[in-house]
Amino acid sequence: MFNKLSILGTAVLIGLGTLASADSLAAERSELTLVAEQRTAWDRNFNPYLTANKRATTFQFIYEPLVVFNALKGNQAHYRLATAHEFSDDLKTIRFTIRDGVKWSDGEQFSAKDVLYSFEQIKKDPVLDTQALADRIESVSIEGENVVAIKLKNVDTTIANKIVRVPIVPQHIWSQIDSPTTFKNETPVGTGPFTEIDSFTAQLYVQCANPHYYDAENLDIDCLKMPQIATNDQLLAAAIKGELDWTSSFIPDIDRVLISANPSYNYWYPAAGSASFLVNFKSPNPGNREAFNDINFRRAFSMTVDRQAVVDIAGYGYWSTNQYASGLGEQFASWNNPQVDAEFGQYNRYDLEGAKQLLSDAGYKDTDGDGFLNTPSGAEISFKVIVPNGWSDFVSTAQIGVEGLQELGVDASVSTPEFVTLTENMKSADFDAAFTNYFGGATPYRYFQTGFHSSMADKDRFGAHHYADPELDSLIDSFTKTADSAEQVKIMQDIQYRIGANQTTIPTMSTVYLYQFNDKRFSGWFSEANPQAVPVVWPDQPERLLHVLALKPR
Amino acid sequence: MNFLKLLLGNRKASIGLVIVLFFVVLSVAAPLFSDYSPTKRVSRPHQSPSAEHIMGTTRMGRDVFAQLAYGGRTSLAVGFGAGALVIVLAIGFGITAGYFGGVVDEVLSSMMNIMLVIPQLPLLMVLAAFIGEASPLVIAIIIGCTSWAWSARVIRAQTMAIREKEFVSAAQVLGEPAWRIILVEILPNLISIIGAAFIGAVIYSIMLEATLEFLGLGDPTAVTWGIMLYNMSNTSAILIGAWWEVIAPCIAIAMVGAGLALMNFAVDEIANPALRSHTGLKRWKLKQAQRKKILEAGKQSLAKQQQVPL
Amino acid sequence: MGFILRRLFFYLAAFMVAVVINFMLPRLMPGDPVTAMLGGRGAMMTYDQIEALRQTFGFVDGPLIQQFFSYVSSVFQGDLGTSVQSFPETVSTILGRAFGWTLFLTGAGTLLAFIVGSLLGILAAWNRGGWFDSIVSPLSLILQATPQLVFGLLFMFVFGVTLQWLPSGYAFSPELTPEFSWLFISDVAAHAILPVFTVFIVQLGGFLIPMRNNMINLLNEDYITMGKAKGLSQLRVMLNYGARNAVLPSVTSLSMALGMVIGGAMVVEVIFNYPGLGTVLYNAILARDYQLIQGQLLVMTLFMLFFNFMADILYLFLDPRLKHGGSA
Amino acid sequence: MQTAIIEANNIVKDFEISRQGLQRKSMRALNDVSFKLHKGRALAIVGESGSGKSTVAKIVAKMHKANAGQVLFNQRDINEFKGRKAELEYRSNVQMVFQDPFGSLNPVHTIFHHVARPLLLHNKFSKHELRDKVEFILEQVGLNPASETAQKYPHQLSGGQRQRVNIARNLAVGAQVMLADEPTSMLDVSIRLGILNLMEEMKSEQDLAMMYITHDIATARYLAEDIGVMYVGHMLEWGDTDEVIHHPQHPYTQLLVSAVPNPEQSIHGGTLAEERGEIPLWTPHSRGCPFAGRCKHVSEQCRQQLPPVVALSERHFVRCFLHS
Repeated sequence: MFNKLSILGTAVLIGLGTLASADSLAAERSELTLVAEQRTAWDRNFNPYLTANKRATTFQFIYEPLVVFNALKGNQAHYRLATAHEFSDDLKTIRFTIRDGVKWSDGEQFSAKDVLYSFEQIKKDPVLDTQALADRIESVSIEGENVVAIKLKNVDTTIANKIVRVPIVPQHIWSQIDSPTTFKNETPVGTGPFTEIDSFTAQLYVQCANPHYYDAENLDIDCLKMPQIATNDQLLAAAIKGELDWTSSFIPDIDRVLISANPSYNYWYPAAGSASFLVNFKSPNPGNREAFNDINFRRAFSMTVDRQAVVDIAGYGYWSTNQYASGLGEQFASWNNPQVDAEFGQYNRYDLEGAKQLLSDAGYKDTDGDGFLNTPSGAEISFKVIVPNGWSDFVSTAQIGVEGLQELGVDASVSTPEFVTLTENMKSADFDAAFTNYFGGATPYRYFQTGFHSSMADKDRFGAHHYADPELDSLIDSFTKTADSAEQVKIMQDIQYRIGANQTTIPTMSTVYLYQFNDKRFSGWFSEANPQAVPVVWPDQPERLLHVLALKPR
Repeated sequence: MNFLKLLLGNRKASIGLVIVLFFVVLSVAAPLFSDYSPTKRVSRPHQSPSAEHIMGTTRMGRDVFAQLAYGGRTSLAVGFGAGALVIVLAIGFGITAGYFGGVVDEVLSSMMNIMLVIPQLPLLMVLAAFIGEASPLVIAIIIGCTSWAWSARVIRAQTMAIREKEFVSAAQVLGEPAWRIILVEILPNLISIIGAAFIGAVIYSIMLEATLEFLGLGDPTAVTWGIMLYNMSNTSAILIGAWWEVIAPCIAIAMVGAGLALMNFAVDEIANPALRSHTGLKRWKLKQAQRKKILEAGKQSLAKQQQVPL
Repeated sequence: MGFILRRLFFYLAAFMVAVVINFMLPRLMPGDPVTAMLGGRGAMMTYDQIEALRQTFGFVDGPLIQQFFSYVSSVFQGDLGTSVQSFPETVSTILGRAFGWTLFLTGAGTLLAFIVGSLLGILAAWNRGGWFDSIVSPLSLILQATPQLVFGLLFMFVFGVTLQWLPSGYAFSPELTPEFSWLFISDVAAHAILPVFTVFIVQLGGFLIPMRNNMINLLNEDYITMGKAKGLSQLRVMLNYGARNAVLPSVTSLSMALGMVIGGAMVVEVIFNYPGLGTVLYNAILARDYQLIQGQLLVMTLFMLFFNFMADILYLFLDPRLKHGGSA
Repeated sequence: MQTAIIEANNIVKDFEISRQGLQRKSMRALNDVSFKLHKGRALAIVGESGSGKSTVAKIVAKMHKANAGQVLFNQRDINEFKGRKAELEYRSNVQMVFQDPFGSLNPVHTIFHHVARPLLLHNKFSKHELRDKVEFILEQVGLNPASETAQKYPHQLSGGQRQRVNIARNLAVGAQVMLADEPTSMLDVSIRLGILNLMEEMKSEQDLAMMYITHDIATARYLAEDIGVMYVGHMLEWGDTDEVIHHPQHPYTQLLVSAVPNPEQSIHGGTLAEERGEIPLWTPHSRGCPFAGRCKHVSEQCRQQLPPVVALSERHFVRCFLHS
């Protein structure tokens, strides 16, 4: 999310003396400078279980995952600590074959017992269960020498993605820790590529290669360097000076501000999830409810959204317009059902006149003379589009959308409640309209499931249109019950049709993964020409391990 | 009121008045000065100043001058509104404490003193954060409700001094009810001090509003000078080189503050003739009160400091 | 000493009010504080997990009054809780780290304002009505009426970004390790120039104007006239007779100003990304780290009270009437 | 002689002077003071500053409340005038002229306001009668031309004119009792006589009962039929003015009278100051005669007990052991 509020503040003129010494060090060993999190000060904390304040280089770089699923390549599995995984025939057990010959960074032998131990950990204390898996796993056991079998409570073919995000920790260390929830793990022991904390201050730390890394031959970088950067503006200033190699932050007008100032910099913004306006079918205000339940109104709403302006202005041209009637988005283009666009695409393109025509044909006119349209029954339409406070790019987007609605003659405005309040209101159907983002992923399943399954309406903001379609629900459910890809595509296309025909959502744009890189010191960067995997440096992107292994010092 | 006459008679005050009036007129009659809506895209993003957009455009392609003019409405309204709320509360607390004295005074004075020692900006930030999406109205109300203590203390002290005057006793002996003594006999005598406190409160409120909104604690869809700064910093206007977006609201805030300060400078001189120049006539009186005055001036400047550092 | 005791009692009362405000604020808010704290992270957590975190962060269930007493007792034991954003770091650790920078920044700015403001005030009073007075005095009032925000942004824009004369962020270069060396100290000084100057310029009028007014009042005293009549040099009369007496009230206001500025200079810290209390509070607010916000407000109140108390004591020395139980 | 309109019996008044924690320190401003006011007569109360003479007036004006003793108005305890209506009734009968002509008029209001308010409050005039009535009263107190004066603000008048406004205010109320607290002390000597004449006029023409508080024996003799001499909160000698001034019996009165060879000389200045001994601070715990410390005739008894009141004649009383 790059809608983080940024403050003014640029980084620093570095003392000339230190700059020189830093350069000479960098010459001796290859240091990759990255910004994987933005904070005001570093705390020495490498506890993988802490959601809030562990250093962002903990996952993947210290704790090697079992498998990395490459979302960009349809969830292709890159095996790491595991060498294979498979579902049982009834889809209720998933088995991981554990790699031989891996050592912990302290030289101890790594084995399936450590994996077992790690899964037992998450059952001990809910705080350790960062992936919320404990309730979904029946049991974990070792079969034979090196196979870990995880028995599930319910069939869920998408669960592997979560399972591989459980940190695999050394039993011989963690069994000694009394309170894993407050342990700071200052000198971590892991199986990942960078386990040695070389230096650590509140403003900078360097994390160097694991002497016992099993995949050392593919690792060409000596150390990771993490300068403390708090704001996007500081990051930009440091980037202009060429101090950073790998970042995933928001930079306004990047061509003008960064690339023109430092040509060795480059960027690639692959498509991520989508974002849409949605209306609340159960709006507490009768007039709004009448309008929102009228497909003509929803279509007219969709036709007033100037998607190109959203992309250009709110998104700095980084986003792309989302004109898929189901809101599918650019990321899932390969799953697209072209029939949906053929039939309903016209309602998802900017067409103010068409929208006006649609509404007047449907009987909307200004009956009370307040300058705004009323419903066919004469009720008043007046609503606020809510967006979380501080998500400034979304606020701009909502403002552009509202501008269109006002052109149409609809009394709409933007409101920016606190995130918590917004989520609460959306879950409890106590709102009129909203602008929200959606999950991306390797398949559109998570997008449809969280956004359109009626059981999710009161669970989070994504499904808060509160429109229930039992057939749609069963279509979505059926996706996890099959492992047959042709059937999966068929299901997805049916889902798209149902949503598109109903105009349940008002698709607006596809967001992007942010990724900038400095070509000067390293080569092998993923890019549009070399689209290996999602190249984001943030810790919730396991593919970054693949990326770091692909980089070569120049 | 002759208060206005006094203002106009002082050169600094007249300059201040003209500056403030300029911004008041600019914002009240904004549609006369700008053809653009402050909330509509009217051009491409970040256009530098030109004949068409004399102060350039924002990231959202909105006209900066239109935002400045329309934003002045809200910013000034918040400033004057919060200032008025401050003064009403300060008068309420100050006169009540000063006139009735005794236990009433002790309770109210403790309230004032406690309000004075709780750091205000952090408190406001926390309040605004907890309330969330603080609209200009909400900001005006929370500023008003947390900033009255200093003025109340000054008004209280002055009330106590006036209460000792014989015309108050005369009114009491005449049988005038307490509310009438307070409103008709005492209040008009406080006008200059209330005027000064009001101007101070307006300056302070405008500064506070801009600060809170800049920090992202306001309603980002509002059009105010503080929100302009917020949007400016949000879109990294400084780094992009869109200096017009930084300068315009900064100058407006600084100018209005300066105008009001000049007005207050005059009010200070009016209230304390010793600061202008004086010959013989009242010197003996001055001298008697001198030691006391200096210590009190110190005390007041302490209280004034409270208002200032933003 | 009755006066001191009475003041101490008052400060205790004020502190308790701050404690109550602190206690009530998150509990008056809609929604549960733990959910609110986690909300922004978008994590989908189970009920058990949230319950467990609630325990970890020290939110106890039970009647409000019981919660209140457990909160008060932990406050008086110096336990301000644990930061959510920087878990498991304690609030006290985080504030401790930031406090020194804030004290340095505001202390330097305020002291400078005190010295320069007092000197200019003396000169203005001496030339009352002259060109110096009629420029400097209104100007300082105008500066005082301009928010730190505006100065901060303008300085940053002009000197930090456009001219690139001075660093405009951090307290020192990230590449340096804090140590007692010329390199480090000069680096810290260079980074402090813009924020300190912002604090200074806004505070200036607060010292200049009272100093000028005090001086003008004093210059009418007979002993000044006498000093002049005795043929003492202007400078001597000005400094020895006038300034020495006029500066006394300013000394006490200096102490109070320090207390206030600790809370007031936070915007400067935010603009220049200075790692002091203001930045900590700002980030805590953005992250809705309620424990940290509360602790911060409490600590700022404490400093305000402390410096007020210092001012009281100074007063006691300056105004002997107070020693004999006059009203405060 | 007719019955008194105001009768004060043994009034005591304490003021708190400081408080430290639970300890309170008080001073006794009035101790066992009695007097009467009659219609058409004036009682002068003389004494140095701090003698409590103003406190006497303030108690009668219900600005302070006595700690003991009682004040009767037409035989009714003034504390019984409670509640808005009763209080207004009392106030419409008992009014006060203040000492400071600068402070007793509100600088922000016109003279018209000052005279009109009592008319509205106590006599319920209609608006159009009001103007005539105000001007009539202003003419009565010699403020001509009245219509012009009414428009003026206090700072546009001289001290003597302001004091006339104060008197006009009393007139407007139509009170039967006028309490005049050193009405001329802050005026230039040259205009005092005019004010005194005006008061004399009102006393006889309006049949007012008057209390004239002063430190100036000469004017007391000029205006008042009765006189009371106060010292440190005690009434030491009182009675017929001529009798008391010509035949002073209390050593303090003798000192006062002897110090005023020249009728224009006030007690404040001149010779008396040199003879002043320590003026005691009287507290509820003080004992004896307050003048004991300065009295030539002091005896041990004087230091132990407060002397009783001795009636020298029907119209002359003194509080001194020399006469018991």
